[in-house]
Amino acid sequence: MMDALDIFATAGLWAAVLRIATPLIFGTLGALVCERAGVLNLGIEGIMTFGAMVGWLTVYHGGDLWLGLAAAALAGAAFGLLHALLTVPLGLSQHVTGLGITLFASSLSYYIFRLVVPVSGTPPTIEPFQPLRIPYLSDLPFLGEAVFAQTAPTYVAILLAFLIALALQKTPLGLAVRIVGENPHAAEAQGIDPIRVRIASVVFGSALMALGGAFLTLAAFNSFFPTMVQGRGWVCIALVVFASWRPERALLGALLFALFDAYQLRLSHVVGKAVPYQVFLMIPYLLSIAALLVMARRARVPQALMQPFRRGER
Amino acid sequence: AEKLKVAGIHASPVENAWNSRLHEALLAAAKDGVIEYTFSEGVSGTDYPRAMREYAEAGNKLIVGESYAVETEARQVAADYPGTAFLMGSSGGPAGDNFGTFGTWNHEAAYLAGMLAGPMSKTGTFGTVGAIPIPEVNILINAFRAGVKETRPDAKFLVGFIGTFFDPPKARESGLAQIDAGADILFGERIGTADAAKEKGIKSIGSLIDYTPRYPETVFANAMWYFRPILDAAIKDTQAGAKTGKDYSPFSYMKEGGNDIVFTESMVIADTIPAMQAKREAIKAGTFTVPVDPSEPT
Amino acid sequence: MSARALELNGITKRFGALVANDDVTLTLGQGELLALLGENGAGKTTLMNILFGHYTADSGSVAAFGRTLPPGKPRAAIEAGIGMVHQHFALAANLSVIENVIAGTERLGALALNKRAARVKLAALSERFGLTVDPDARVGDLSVGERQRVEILKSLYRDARVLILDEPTAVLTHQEAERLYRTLRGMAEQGLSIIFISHKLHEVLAAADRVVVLRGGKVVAERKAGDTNREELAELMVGRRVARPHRDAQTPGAVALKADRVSVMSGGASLLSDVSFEVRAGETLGVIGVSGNGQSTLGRLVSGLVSPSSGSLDLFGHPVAQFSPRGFVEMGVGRIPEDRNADGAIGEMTIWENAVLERIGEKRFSSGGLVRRGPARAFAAEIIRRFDVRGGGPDTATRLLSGGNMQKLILGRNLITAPKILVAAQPTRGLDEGAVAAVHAEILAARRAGTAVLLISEDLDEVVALADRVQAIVKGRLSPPIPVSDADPRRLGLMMAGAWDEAA
Amino acid sequence: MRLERRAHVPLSLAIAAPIGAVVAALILAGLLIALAGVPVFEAYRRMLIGAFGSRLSISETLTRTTPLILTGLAAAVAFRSRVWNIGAEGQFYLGALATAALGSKLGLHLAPLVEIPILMLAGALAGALLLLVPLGLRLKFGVDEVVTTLLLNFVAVLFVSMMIEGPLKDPLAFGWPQSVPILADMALPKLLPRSRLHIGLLVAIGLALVLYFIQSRTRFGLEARAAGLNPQAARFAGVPIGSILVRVALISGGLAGLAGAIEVLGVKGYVTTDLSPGFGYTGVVVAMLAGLNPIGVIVAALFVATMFVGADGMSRAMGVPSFIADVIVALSLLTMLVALLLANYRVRR
Ligand SMILES: Nc1ncnc2c1ncn2[C@@H]1O[C@H](COP(=O)(O)OP(=O)(O)OP(=O)(O)O)[C@@H](O)[C@H]1O
Ligand SMILES: Nc1ncnc2c1ncn2[C@@H]1O[C@H](COP(=O)(O)OP(=O)(O)OP(=O)(O)O)[C@@H](O)[C@H]1O
Ligand SMILES: [Mg+2]
Ligand SMILES: [Mg+2]
Repeated sequence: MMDALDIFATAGLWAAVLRIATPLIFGTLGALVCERAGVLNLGIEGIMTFGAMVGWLTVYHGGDLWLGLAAAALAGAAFGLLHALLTVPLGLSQHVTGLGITLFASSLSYYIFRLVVPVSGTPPTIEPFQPLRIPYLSDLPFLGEAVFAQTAPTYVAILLAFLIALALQKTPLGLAVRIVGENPHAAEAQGIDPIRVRIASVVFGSALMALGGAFLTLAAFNSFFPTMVQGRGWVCIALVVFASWRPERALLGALLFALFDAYQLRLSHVVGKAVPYQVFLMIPYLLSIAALLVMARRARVPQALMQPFRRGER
Repeated sequence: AEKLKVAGIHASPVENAWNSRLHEALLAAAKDGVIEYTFSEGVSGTDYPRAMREYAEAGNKLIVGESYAVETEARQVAADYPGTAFLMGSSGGPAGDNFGTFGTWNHEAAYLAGMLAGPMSKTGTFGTVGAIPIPEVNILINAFRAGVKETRPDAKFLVGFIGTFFDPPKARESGLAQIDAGADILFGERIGTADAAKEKGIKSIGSLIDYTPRYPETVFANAMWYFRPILDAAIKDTQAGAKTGKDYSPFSYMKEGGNDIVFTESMVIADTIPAMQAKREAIKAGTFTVPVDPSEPT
Repeated sequence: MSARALELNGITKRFGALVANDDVTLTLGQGELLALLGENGAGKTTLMNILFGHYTADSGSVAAFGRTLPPGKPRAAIEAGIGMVHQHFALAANLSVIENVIAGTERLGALALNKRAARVKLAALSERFGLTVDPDARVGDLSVGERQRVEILKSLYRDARVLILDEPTAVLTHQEAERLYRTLRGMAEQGLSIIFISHKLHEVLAAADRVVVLRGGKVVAERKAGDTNREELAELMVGRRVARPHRDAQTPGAVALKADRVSVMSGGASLLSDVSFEVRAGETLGVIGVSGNGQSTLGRLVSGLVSPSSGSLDLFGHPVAQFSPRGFVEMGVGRIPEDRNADGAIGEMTIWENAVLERIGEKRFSSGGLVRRGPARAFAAEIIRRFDVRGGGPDTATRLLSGGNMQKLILGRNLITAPKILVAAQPTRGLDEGAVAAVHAEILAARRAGTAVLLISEDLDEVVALADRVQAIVKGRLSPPIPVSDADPRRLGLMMAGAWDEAA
Repeated sequence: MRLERRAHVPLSLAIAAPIGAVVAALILAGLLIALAGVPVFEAYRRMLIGAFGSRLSISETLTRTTPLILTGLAAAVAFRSRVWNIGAEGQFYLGALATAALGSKLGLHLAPLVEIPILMLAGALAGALLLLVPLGLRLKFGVDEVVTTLLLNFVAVLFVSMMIEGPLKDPLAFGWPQSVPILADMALPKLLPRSRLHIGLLVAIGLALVLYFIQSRTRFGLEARAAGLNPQAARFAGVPIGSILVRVALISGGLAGLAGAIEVLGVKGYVTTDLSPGFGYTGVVVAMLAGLNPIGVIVAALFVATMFVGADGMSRAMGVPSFIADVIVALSLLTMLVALLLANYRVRR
């Protein structure tokens, strides 16, 4: 039998980490993009659920897996648009609207799923994404199995983290998003329309969230069922904070969280129940709160987060 | 005879393996013209007692479901509606005249599956993924282990509990974790386990339902559980006006047709089949009793 | 006349029932330096916001260099060569200078920001107009003057040919202001057309080519800077000759308020250092200073909101042990906060609630934890009557009051109880001349009744009119007092610049 | 398009807006019901029956209303002072756990008349303490409480899970993760025999009235409102913001904790991790629907409970997926938010 430390030497652990992290990476990046533009999107849990449902349904009805992802992204974008319209031009309180969107999107996805998929004895399944073998890399001794035996969306998620980090720092659009999140009045004075930028960011971010959900039904598993997102959306909200609103750190945070989860699953085989598994699951939340504590002092929070911008009002 | 009005209340969606066994048996009974069946699913603990009361008030004579999460309240409801029979999957015992219970006893089939599995493993390590360490789950896993031990005395076992009844991705992750830890045969008390086995190209065993059609290359045996005998017994008692406040679990026994093994001959080691079949007959004949061990496997 | 840079035609803008701009027509010639004048609330900022596209006018049109601008599109204004420096800075504190400058200047679809080229251009502009600032500094770390420069650079960077500055000197020292006007002059000579807004008439007369006066949203006059004077402009702004009341000589009584070497620290920064002063009953001490030098902190200190980190503050000869707003109110300190919207009143609450909030602990307004609404309403009604608060009764939401009336409410709730000490911070900020006269009369009446008044104000005329003695606050330090009879503009200017010895 | 705040909201609009919102939500949900191939009006009729058609349904609706009033009040009280307590769910669970632990055979063993109030207080205290953490972080370090209260929900539920699988696990529950049960005589008296309806409902309604009185008549109510509306001005006026907000948090967290306590004492008897079908989150919905008014909270809680129980019954009767109940509540919230905005603002161009 191995001991608690040997677990880290198994390639399976690291493969699991990447797999568990993927929906979190998508979701966290999505929430992060919204928040960098100044909009808190607590609709994430519902949007992920809806994405999981739509993505799965598309494939179940004969669609290609990539089409399933696209459909999920589109559905996420639609809910993002709803959240954005309510919170940006109308300026409704972001957290309450977000909770409403979560309630709405998740109950609606269960409802639609039940209407469209007839009740059957066992959950209907689809053929999910298979691990994508990358020439040479996948044949590497340890790394091949640990890192390069993932499904395509996992690679996409990791790539996205870096792309979004680059885009935020290095492109005019990214700068526009940041300035809107810091001070929409400053943005407006520079000829940037804060309302449009916010709406676009929320729509884009929500599409990413939905991709995170779709990963659950199209890659991590092969069927949809109610409550399957299991609070992952809230974890993402925590991770954004933990990452101090930086995409590359969001990636790191998601991986760290996944490591806790994957390790915890394996640890129980080794040491039994010495440490309650709940402790591991709590750590990411507590770490995020601790991170907030440090962050609040440094004022790295997007300054206009949760502040509605109404044109011509002061 | 007049059709009996029966309601099913499923705490999980009816896709959940366990619920699907009840659901299918009830649907079949309805198709046979014995009962009239209505149901609701995904009923949370908070809503469950209300659903029971509603169905009782709507004139259902037999209400089938599960009281695991609402043992106290469910018995209270039954006491409030003496004219309705309740047949509940439960870890506790029956109560009053009208609160009957049953356990999910497919441990006999699991024992047989274990016998087939024993020699198939290269590593000698067997994983099991369970929901929560409650007696029914424990009995099942322990019976499987006992079956393995019979053909593979040096076997090592891993066990994972996912802490919930329906979270296939989590069951899958747990299965993968066990494979990482050396298991090359998985006993999947929970749906999702076989997905892990399939992904890693090892073999697995299903429980409750027949997983082989879904995972033809992976699942070589299933410890089937059939609800129909229990249901039929309860229907008979209800129609006869007899006391239904009793334990219907014995109708899960193999000799009653309540559980059995289903396996794919081409996937197992041929020499092991005769011994297993002999054991099966012994169980049916009552000459061999599969040990019932409700303690938490470690 | 030179070619037209801007033409505003028949601009009308309403906010609810209020007409902020009423059929305003205005032109700006190329290379011209135009001053826009008007009392607070005259609609100057609104007009500029319409011009820049922040607000959409209800009617009227804006044309730049002969081309009509689409309404409500700042981007179009920017593209037409208009740059605006806002009354309240529009900067993102967490971004760097260069990021603030180049945001929105490049195509949003572009794949990369061209920071290197931007840096070169910014350096050239800084050089040419003498506006130096570190392009990589975080804006939040800059001083007010530096932020002002960033604001101007933002416009210049976009090749603005028309520059609008809304009260650019409000936060600058006299020297900084003079430097700014020199820069603006230079810019105008290089062909830029400039509109600036200011309340400081001497600046206007010195810097502008032409002056346009707005009153009640209408253009009421237009003058060449050389053809007018302060008195005329003041009268044009208010619409009538306003006589401010005069202070009578009076012998002060005992020391009511005394600060002895008080320092206030916050987050490692020293906001006040070694501040000493005293105010006697029946006397007014004026504290002048440019904003950002600690006036706010001083006001907050004597309002019981912040406590000293060293030194002591005596009220009626006893050092204050516990600094709390209610404690100060109970000891008879009336407090007029400088920012009436932020500190003075809660818009969503009724007038009576605002009237009694700071003394809700008194027996007459609450007992046993319950609010006594009757007496509270009566108190509010009394304030409304005696201080002529117009626009509603005790149960009206306070936000519905105009700024001046809100100020009267705040003044009233302090003066109606005959305070022994009155702390008045910028008491007439945001008031029209009529209201200013009324407030001055009330403050003088309180002094006459034996109240010790601490007047903190940026308005030199106000200080000269009300105070017996004057001290200046500069970088958190207080100058020695001088009698107001010795205060002439030059001397006050030197004091405010920190040159106390020269002023003495 | 621009929104401009109305100086006065006409009474007719103030009444019409919420009604319009509910109607709009029902119409939208009607489309979804129609998708299920079910006659919409019949479905709504069934929903009404499901909620009010029998002694059972009325008692069930009111049973469901009880915790929602309390969590609704918890949100309303906090939101009115701009304390964004999204953590009622976690506070609910801690309240429930404290009550179950102290009320069980491991606990106090006092006379029921003495112990039941103590148990309620203990539940309230547990909830209150949980909210004090994020509030303290906000007051001391300026950490925004929206995210911290949200995150603490998960910590709280995991903690409860840990306890009921650990030291507080019921040894007689056949391995099921549930807490030790309260002693039988600690159960709250029923309001109706043969039903789940218990006197907790009266406690909740009573507290709503008390809270209404506190908010509208007391000095604390006035100061708490001032602190919420404009903390800076309130501080200038000498309102001790810190201690006021601490008291607000104690009340808010306490109410949410009490909701958990009452659910244990009145209905369930022990704690599981599915004790609450999102009562804490739904409390936010209730509070918003009520416009943060305590009396309104009673009505809004009744409305939400009606929708849940009614739609649940309707789904059984008509074969519409039961998830429609949540859909209707969510739609009501969203339409209500918009309606309230439109009542307070005027749309211009
Ligand atoms: N967004 C707005 N909503 C409602 N009223 C407004 C708005 N903006 C300005 N006002 C009102 O319009 C009037 C003109 O305001 P404006 O800011 O243009 O005055 P101003 O001349 O710039 O004054 P100041 O010298 O104080 O800057 C004021 O009464 C002001 O309260
Ligand atoms: N909490 C603080 N921490 C650090 N610096 C501060 C703090 N508060 C104020 N300052 C700085 O200290 C100086 C004096 O502040 P204070 O607010 O008293 O000045 P002021 O004259 O009222 O200025 P203003 O009119 O701009 O508010 C300013 O430069 C201000 O930016
Ligand atoms: Mg202005
Ligand atoms: Mg200040």
